[in-house]
Amino acid sequence: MRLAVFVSEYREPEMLERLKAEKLGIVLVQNGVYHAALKKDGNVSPVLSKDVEYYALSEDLQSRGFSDSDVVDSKIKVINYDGLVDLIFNDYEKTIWL
Amino acid sequence: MRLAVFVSEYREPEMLERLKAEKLGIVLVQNGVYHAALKKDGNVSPVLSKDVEYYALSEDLQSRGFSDSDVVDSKIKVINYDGLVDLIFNDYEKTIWL
Amino acid sequence: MAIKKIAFIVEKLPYKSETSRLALTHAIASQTVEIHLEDGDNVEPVLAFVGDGVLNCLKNQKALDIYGVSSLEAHIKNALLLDLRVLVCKEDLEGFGLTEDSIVMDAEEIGGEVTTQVVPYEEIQQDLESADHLMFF
Amino acid sequence: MAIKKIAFIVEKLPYKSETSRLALTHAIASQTVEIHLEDGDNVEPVLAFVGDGVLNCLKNQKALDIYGVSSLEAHIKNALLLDLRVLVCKEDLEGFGLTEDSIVMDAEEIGGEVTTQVVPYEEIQQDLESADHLMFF
Amino acid sequence: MGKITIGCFSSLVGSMSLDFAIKFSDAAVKKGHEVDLWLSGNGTMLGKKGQSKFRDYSYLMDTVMELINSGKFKITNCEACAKARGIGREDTVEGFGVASMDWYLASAFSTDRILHIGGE
Amino acid sequence: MGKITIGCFSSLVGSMSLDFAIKFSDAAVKKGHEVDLWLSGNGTMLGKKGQSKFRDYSYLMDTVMELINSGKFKITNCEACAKARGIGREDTVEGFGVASMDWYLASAFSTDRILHIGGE
Repeated sequence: MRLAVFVSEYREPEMLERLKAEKLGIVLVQNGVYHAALKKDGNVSPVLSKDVEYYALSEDLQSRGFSDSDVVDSKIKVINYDGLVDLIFNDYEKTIWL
Repeated sequence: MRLAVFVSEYREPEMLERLKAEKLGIVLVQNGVYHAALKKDGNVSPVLSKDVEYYALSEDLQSRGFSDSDVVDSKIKVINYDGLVDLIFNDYEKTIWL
Repeated sequence: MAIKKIAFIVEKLPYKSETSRLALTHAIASQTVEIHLEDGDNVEPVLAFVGDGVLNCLKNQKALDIYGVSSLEAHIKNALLLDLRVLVCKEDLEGFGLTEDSIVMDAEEIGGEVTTQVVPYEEIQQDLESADHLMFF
Repeated sequence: MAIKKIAFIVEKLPYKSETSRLALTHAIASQTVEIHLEDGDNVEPVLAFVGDGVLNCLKNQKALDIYGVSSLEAHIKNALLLDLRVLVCKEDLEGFGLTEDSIVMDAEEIGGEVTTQVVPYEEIQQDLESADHLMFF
Repeated sequence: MGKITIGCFSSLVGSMSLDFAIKFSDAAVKKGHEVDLWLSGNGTMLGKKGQSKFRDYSYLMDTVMELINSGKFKITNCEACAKARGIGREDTVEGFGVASMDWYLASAFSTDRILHIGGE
Repeated sequence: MGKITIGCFSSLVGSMSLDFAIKFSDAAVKKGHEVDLWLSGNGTMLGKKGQSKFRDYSYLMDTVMELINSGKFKITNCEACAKARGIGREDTVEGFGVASMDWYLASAFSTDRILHIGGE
């Protein structure tokens, strides 16, 4: 399956380690964008340690005081709501909100 | 100060490590009672590792399927709402709800 | 004529929010969904408890006596009575030192015939794959 | 004649719930509490940001432009404008790799005179001790 | 006998924090204490008229009314929080106060204990 | 063009999950997709009449009305969840549907994508 997992909190969701999918995308939204924009004690978030696609919602970064270029790893694609709609309809079949 | 800290969630509150008080009591309520009643992978919760007073709310244990005698450590006093009222008025001056 | 399979996955604790209660009530609503659909079409729900969510299944929840609110235990019994497939993650149950004796395994006293299935996470993952839609609570 | 000191400690993130917003609006309400009290009586608030709560203080929050809801940044500026004591935990700020440059330190552009104080947690602990009441958000 | 001020903030309906606040208030009043209960954020929904008594949802109004009638219990909704949600005075259960946020601080001024239930 | 069914469950007002659901719906409808939005738990408060437009509180009704008028957007409150909170049909904004929980599953049956926003 092609599965998009929304991470909406700034802590590592327990389920994330377990979920498997042919194509897996992690979409950082709401407080999930802190994973994309901050290091803690110098370390990037463990949420970013998987070999999957990463996206962060631009509107939620900016609301919280970050700019799109503040993402800590270039593998994270910054997208807006428009891009998110396309992503869900074109690139993934199922979604999970954590 | 004499400080009663309410723990209402089943995860370790970050602040707990930091709070200092002459007399410190940890009151496990709502989902906080899981710290009192469960071990995870055989270990008691790190919330129970402090040298302070511990209380767990009987009504919240029982709502979740536990009996008062299910507490994993005898240092935890099981109290009901009546006892909690007395505790707050008689034994502590300030409270924090985490 | 089609059957759409929806997986309701519960990983939240029972009483902090309404989340897991709403999982149960929505899964049970599959019993009446036919009236909105064409002949022969239907929805097939599967309920899976994972992570902390397995604690929804504990026996002897006194929420109704104490707080006047129906227990998750009662909701799970309803689901079994209505022949829903109810899965509980074996690894997570064991992680809490719990066994089948600790949880709601059947609804015999109200006439239920199916039982809860304690299964390895791998089986739940297969249900996620085969479901048409996922709802995480 | 008495002054009661209330410590408002914010450890939640800004936009997931209303929690930190309500901390700010209630702390600011101390400006009008006198009308309910005897002459000479008053409430003295202190606002402290700790843990993840320090992220409420980041500059350039665009919540108003994007979601139509006032930013926590704007609320903190209001608090400074009204001469509230605003403390930010130094260790937590540094843990995120942030400095005074990253956060709201003053409300000069709206006429504020006091500034945010970045202090070691130990100082915040002292405020918890000297406060008459604690409110954790 | 003492006085306690409880604040229930940003409480989810269904979170059991309102249930906690009411059960605690009931126990305190029965012991002869006075209780001020301040509802803010989503907690203001407790004051909405016409709530239904469903089994899947804790129904607190009977106990609240008993408490109000005891004369030792004041319950007050945050005016702005309620209005934002479309709950004006005419939509608020009789016996509930409606006030601005300084009410909570004034109550805190003259109380023996504060139990501020924040969280989410 | 496709259809997406969004469920917003147990959402705190003030949690930004409703904001997310409405902004996403708006973007989807503008691209020509159809959206069904199901509100359950505290999410049903979005349908309450008479909400005020305060700056400290996101006000979504203008966008919701535009979406309803687009003809490509259905928004439906869970009847039981709303009633429990004292929000009956007469108290619900015009244009909102009110239905039992099987509505959500029926919408899920015939949709291309589900975005179920659970959490707390």
